[in-house]
Amino acid sequence: MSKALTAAQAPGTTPQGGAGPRADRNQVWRRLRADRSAIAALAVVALLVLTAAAAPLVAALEGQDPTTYHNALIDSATGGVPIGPFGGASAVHWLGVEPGTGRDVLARLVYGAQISLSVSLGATVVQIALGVLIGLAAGLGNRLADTVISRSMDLVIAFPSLVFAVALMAVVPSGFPRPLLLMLVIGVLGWGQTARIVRGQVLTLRGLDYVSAARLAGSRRWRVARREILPALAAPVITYGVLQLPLNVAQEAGLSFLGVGVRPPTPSWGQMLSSATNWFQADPAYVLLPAVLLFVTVLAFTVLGEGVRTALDPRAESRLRAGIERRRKKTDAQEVPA
Amino acid sequence: MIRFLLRRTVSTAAVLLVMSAVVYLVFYAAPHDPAVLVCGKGCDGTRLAVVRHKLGTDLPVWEQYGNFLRGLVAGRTFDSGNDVTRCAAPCLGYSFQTDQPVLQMITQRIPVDLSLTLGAMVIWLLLGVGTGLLSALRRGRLVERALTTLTLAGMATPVFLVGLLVLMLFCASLQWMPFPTYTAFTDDPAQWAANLVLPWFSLALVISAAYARMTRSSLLETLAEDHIRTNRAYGLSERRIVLGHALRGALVPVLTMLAIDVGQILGGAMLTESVFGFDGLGRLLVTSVNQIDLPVVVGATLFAGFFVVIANAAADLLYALADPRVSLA
Amino acid sequence: AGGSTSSSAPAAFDPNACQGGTLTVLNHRGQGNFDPAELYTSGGGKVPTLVFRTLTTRNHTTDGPDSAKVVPDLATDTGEPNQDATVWTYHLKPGVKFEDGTPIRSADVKYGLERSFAPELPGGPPYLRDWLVGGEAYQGPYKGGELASIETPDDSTIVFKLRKPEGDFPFLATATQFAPVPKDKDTGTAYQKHPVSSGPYKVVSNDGGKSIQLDRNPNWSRAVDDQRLACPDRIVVTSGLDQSVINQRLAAGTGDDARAVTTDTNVDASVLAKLNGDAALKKRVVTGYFGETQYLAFNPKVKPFDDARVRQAISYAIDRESVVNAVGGTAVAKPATTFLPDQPAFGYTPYDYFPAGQSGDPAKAKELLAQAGYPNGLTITLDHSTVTGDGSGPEVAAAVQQALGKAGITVKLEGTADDDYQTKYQKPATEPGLFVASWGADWPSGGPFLAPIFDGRQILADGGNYNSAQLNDPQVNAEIDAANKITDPAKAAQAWGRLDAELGKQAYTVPLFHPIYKRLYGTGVKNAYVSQWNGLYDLSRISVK
Amino acid sequence: MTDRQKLVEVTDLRVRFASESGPVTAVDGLSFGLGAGESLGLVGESGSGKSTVAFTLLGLHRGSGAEVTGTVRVDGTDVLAAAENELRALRGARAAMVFQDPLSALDPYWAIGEQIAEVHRVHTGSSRAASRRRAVEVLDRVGIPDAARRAGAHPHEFSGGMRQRALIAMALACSPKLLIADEPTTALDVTVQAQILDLLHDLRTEHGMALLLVTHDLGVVAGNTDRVLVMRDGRAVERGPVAEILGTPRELYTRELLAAVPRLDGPRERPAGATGDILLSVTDLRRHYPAPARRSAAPGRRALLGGREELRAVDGVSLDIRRGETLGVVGESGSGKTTLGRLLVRLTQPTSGRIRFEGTDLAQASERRLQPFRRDLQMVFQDPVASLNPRRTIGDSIADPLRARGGPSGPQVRREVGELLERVGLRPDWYHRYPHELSGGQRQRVGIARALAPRPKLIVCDEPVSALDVSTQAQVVRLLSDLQGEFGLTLVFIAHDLAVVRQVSDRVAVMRHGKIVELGTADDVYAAPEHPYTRRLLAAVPVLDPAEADRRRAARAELRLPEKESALAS
Ligand SMILES: Nc1ncnc2c1ncn2[C@@H]1O[C@H](COP(=O)(O)OP(=O)(O)OP(=O)(O)O)[C@@H](O)[C@H]1O
Ligand SMILES: Nc1ncnc2c1ncn2[C@@H]1O[C@H](COP(=O)(O)OP(=O)(O)OP(=O)(O)O)[C@@H](O)[C@H]1O
Ligand SMILES: [Mg+2]
Ligand SMILES: [Mg+2]
Repeated sequence: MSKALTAAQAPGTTPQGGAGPRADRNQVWRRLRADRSAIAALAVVALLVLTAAAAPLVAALEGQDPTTYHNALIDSATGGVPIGPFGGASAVHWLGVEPGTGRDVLARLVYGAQISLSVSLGATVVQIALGVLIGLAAGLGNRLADTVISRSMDLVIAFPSLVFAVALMAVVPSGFPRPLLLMLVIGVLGWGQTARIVRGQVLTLRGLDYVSAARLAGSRRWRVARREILPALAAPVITYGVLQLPLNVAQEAGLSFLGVGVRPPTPSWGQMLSSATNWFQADPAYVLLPAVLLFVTVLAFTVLGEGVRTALDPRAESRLRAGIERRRKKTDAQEVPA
Repeated sequence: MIRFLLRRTVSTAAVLLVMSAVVYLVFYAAPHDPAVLVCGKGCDGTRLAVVRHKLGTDLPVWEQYGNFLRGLVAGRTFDSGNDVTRCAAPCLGYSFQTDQPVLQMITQRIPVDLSLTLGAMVIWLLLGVGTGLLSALRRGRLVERALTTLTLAGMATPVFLVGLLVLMLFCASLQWMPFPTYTAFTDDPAQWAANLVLPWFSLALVISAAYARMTRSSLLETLAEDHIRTNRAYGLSERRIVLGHALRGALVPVLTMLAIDVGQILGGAMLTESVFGFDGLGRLLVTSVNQIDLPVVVGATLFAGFFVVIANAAADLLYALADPRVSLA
Repeated sequence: AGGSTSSSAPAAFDPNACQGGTLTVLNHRGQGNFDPAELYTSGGGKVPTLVFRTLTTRNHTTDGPDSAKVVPDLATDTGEPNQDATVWTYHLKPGVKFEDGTPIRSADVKYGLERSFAPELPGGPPYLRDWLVGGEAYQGPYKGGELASIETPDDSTIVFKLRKPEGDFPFLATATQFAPVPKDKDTGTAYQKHPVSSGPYKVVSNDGGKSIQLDRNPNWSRAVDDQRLACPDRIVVTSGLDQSVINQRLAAGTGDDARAVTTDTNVDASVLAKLNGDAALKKRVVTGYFGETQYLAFNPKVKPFDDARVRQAISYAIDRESVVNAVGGTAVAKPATTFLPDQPAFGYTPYDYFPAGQSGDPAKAKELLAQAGYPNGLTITLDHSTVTGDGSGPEVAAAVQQALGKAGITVKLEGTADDDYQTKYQKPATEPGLFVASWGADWPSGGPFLAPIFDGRQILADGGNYNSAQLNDPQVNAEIDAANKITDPAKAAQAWGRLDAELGKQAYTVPLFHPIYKRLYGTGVKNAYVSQWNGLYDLSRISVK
Repeated sequence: MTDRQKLVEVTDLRVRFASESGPVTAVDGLSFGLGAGESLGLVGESGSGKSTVAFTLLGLHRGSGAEVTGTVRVDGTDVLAAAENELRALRGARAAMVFQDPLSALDPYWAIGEQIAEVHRVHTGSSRAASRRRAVEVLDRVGIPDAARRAGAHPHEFSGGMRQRALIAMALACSPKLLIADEPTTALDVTVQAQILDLLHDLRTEHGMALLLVTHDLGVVAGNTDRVLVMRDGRAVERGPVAEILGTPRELYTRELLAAVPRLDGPRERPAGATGDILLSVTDLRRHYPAPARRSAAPGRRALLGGREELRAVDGVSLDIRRGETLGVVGESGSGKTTLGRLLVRLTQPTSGRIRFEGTDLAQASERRLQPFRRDLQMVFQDPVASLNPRRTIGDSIADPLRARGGPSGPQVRREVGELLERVGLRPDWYHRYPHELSGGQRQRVGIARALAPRPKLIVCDEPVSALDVSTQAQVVRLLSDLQGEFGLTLVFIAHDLAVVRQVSDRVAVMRHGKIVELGTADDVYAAPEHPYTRRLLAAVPVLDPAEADRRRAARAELRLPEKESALAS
């Protein structure tokens, strides 16, 4: 794979290629702090997470809960459209009520954030954990193991996961908590891409001298993986994970649309969005609210992800200024997925 | 090259084999009995047994799977009352719930997904790569911001929502165009395109953001390469450097992503198809999963997987073509 | 055949000048299998009745209460019963032909019926197997030879011998199983791709029931069919469309959509909201009723539903307003307290034994629960389907959950994908204790509404069971038998109404609502009036010219 | 200004970069000039600001956030003030630059001829065909055989030397007045380096180009420049005619620099060959790789079947290593030195052959069976940066073998590591330092300490000094030989620098194409090389005496003539 090049490299250069830049936490944090948009995004994410965590508080502040029906607030004759402008928004129901039921929209949004964020975060964690473990196994295992695992990556990537999720939902006993199930299903069906990235990285890292040195030192394989390889994976994995997150939010929505999302009366953004599809014209506010929230979430995570990636990689911005830059060593191991 | 193709064929076959087995297992494990549904009201035990036999669900799962595999290589015959249906060699099975050979059901739907994918691909590439290019080179300009926001909004909004939104906007409210109904390209190319414009855009909008980001980071990476420095040192204009030298290298990773996306959408864009009422593989898959029409589920899953695997192989091939350093091994 | 001058039909409609054009049907669900043996439709179906003529049919020609009546179709009358209604004789009209011009004989009708017994062609209604002598064991013409209890003494006469008296036989004879099938054209399961038409249209293409194209059958004429007008030259059925899209397309009515209708999608809020301000649009909405009840079903074999007080408590606690709102409001659903639909043909007898008012009576419910030994409330599971918009889905379940919660009943919801859900509750072994169900009329009569649900002899152990209470009360069974004997629909209706009112006291079900059909049709559609049989405008009478 | 204006005039140049740890002054008040046709060598240790100067001459610092003051005038263009298009007209046309790394400096996606033609077309506006002809012409001029055909090849199909030639051809395309070469040969091995330098020399004498040669290798400037400017910390330390600077340097710094350069005729660290029993013996050792998957080493290797052929990195090596000796391994890049080294310590599994270590055959041993031998066989890696985990403290890395050995407790390990650090000349309390806090030489010492930690019997040193400055290089070499005496080590010393190998080795093996072409005592091999390849290697070593350099160049020209073809292809 990677071969130490003969040419002299000046001391003091940052290590490149698979080794990645040193991810010194303080340094990363400092760079991140300098990135104003990333900080703003971080603030938004924090706000979202806080709001979700404090959902009961927010609802209590408004004096509402997400499940009580308010039949008086909707017009039954016209299909259950909230009475009043902007989805029936009022001093009592700040963001209006849900068409068809009259449940409080704000309460449902904040409670929904709990589900949507935890499912997508959890699923991302599952994806990353599985992806890293499996990718490591493929990258460090022998030829046979690598082949078998790589093919299963193909398999997982090739599977029409949404439908498979639908089928899987039917198999799992009903007592199983739904959000956890959603998290697992999205996670278990989505590790392929991460594993592929990790495998490529591991193959590069494996050839690095310091990994060889650890082997020479007599360290066992697992120890080598843990101490030498795993830390170097942090940057690409964190970066990828942050980018994966919004996709998982959308996945949850897709599953709701297909009827296998969270169970009623539990709200989630996906559930709200999929039930909102019939209310475009009659009650645009009901569509707009979760959509905007989802957009803000995705935007925040995307910007944050971009920021983290830049912060983890000191070259990213300075490399733009391609003018004077030290000769870089490139490990020529850009993995072609086989 | 030949070796590459051979190896790929073998591994594709293996992947698909495992895939079909997994589908059989999952559906077998699920607590449902399609026979009861097919049989309808007031179905007694003996009738149910006959229906089960007809559906082939009376056999143990490995036998069902074995029959399926045998059918793939040797073809099968199905008893349909007073008729015997012969399903020739690559026999993906027979859907008794719709009384159609699975292969035929699938091949009928492929043009839909093909049309959907190809058009959408062109748009998302233009939109995504264009946005990425702008955001790498003209960061902060108005156009760039607008496009980036648009693609991000697209990514943040589930496709079923985007689809319905454009339908309501362009077809219902503004009435700029009729509601799309799928018309085969061979019937009327103009109609085909007109009907597909909205699905194309909805799908493309949802996907472009990823391309924008990929293009951007890849372009920045390439622009930092030493050979770009050479270009600068030799007095080439920035335009020439970007379009002539940087973009090509930058698009190589985009290619891999493209392959997976194209493969996946070819295998069925179920949400988009649902919203626009197009009968593609995705809808076939959803319907058959809901109806527990196992032969169709297996067949459609296999095709979906097949497209991804093939697209991946194609990507590697293109990769080798695009990058002179890479040779197929 | 003059048709009625219904309020919703434009005054200028002239049946003699209505022919031509293409009618588009925009649907959500697919038509499904198009084999007359496998279809399960009421009154000959909406689309099938265009292709299959049956011995009798629903009255197509009017929209009043008369439209819930049976009229002869291929036969000369609605059937001649013997004394105790166990033998029914029909004569075919002269001059009726298949699409290929061959005359329709009584043997073709018999063969069509025999096919429906073949397990290879499942899906049809169960009545024939139950009613005809030897029906339960007969395996269809492919394996079982002929069925002796259907006799064809000559080419135009057909005689049915029943095991027991069935006054409703003329109603059953509207089912597509009574459509003639020429034996030499039968291709088994493949027949559905091109069934031989006896009606005004023939099948030109049929993609697994998803999109169907029907063209005029040259061998059909109004001279031998007084029920159908068959105005359009062509009918195209497109299904698989999103329901809100269907409504938007019909409302916008651009291009071909002007000449479009839907047979399965109610108007939604976006249309309802516009109706008051838009008279032209309002005119294009028709309202009808199909005999159908959405209800909560109890399985008394499961605790605590064995206790009538618990069932009653739940009946008291129910909030019908929330349920109705959840399915689309008062425009499309009417709160129900009786199991029988609120139409005279069914024998509707009003009652409300556990008055819950508009939004439930939690106090009374709590009281009953306390009596039953649950002073602190209890936790139960409610099963429902995961399909939204069809009345058994999560939105109804959640509304029930919310209402029962007020009475101290904690409801856990258990959603199952639609088909799995049906499989689950239709099998006594897997039947949940409480679930959302619905029952629709096979024909407008109390018999097919009450018997499958309460007749102890119709408990089916292997699946397809609808007697969810698994009630096997000899007295109820006897009353069902007695009512079945009555051949006068009016008298029969009274008997069924009585039975329903009696059964209601047991609280084996909690009726939730009766659906209302509110359908939009395109601007270019004429003569769209509603039948009380199936609550919908009749495709065989509509004109697009 | 005088009437005869200088081609390059730099006055009081100052370049400052903003970096995370405050501003860095890379160039600090430098002034120099260069007349038409003259040549100037810019030398100095790494980080002294040489490249920065070279880049500023073409205005390439623009957009990098550098703060530049002073004046830079190149062929009448005020580089610091010129407009973008004015600069573009200068770059490549009148002043061209040759970069250090020939692989990455060329666009991998474009055919080489096309890249050169593009530059020509951009500056001359000639037709496509004319530019292409010019490209072939200059490729031919720099000695690419069959240039017309090879112009269509992509960079990866060229060997390193050929790529460097292609870059020079690109520079020649518009017949510039000034050629700036920034370390044009660092990435190449000696034989190719000599060829390139000879080529530059020829071009200069033929075309009268001015040459600015940037390098840290003093030997390189000797034969190729008229004058030398020695830099340190962005300032000029000393300047003057090349013979003067290299012969009689005035400044201490320059003298140190010169003293550290290993010489073929310098003193040997190990005067007498040590003898002992055979410690490690390999027989017919082979390591094949399944074809060059991505980079085919030689042109035309992309066969239809995707390269069925194998790459024989080590192709039948038999060798005995005696206890206590130092075996030097030399050879050009890609000849299989590293692979052989990794085979010896069994980091790589041989395709076939035997590796007997103290009587046990380790060739096909499993990782578990190897475990007890691991501590005996150690390796010092070529690249001090890549061989240390940037995320772990150096103490941790050194402690690894101690911990794996089991037994010693935490404080004990700590103490042992401290001793080792001290032994290699580092401070024992640096245990908690991270690699990035050390200089290159220090890192290499850490690598040596780690190799020493388990008290091995054999250490394979894979180019342990080629990444280092000459001065650091000398320190490390001395350290190794000290340690060898102290611990009774056996060393395998891999390098492409013949002078260094000669300095430290008892015996020397010369490798080429995976085989050992010559093996003998250091004295024999250097004094009386038998194999023609060894002779060529020796002839290519740059020398510090300009006169001698000229002589050697002439000798090389003769030696090369009959072998021109094959040398280029390698
Ligand atoms: N883009 C940059 N940003 C920050 N500092 C830089 C940049 N480029 C160079 N430097 C710093 O300027 C100093 C001089 O660098 P330069 O590349 O000119 O050295 P050099 O003499 O060419 O060294 P080498 O022999 O290693 O190539 C170094 O300290 C380096 O770290
Ligand atoms: N893991 C590998 N896979 C494929 N080819 C390899 C591998 N390692 C080395 N090679 C190839 O084997 C040949 C010998 O490589 P090696 O690194 O041993 O050479 P070297 O003499 O050490 O060269 P250098 O002086 O550049 O370090 C080269 O052509 C190299 O590309
Ligand atoms: Mg430099
Ligand atoms: Mg090497």
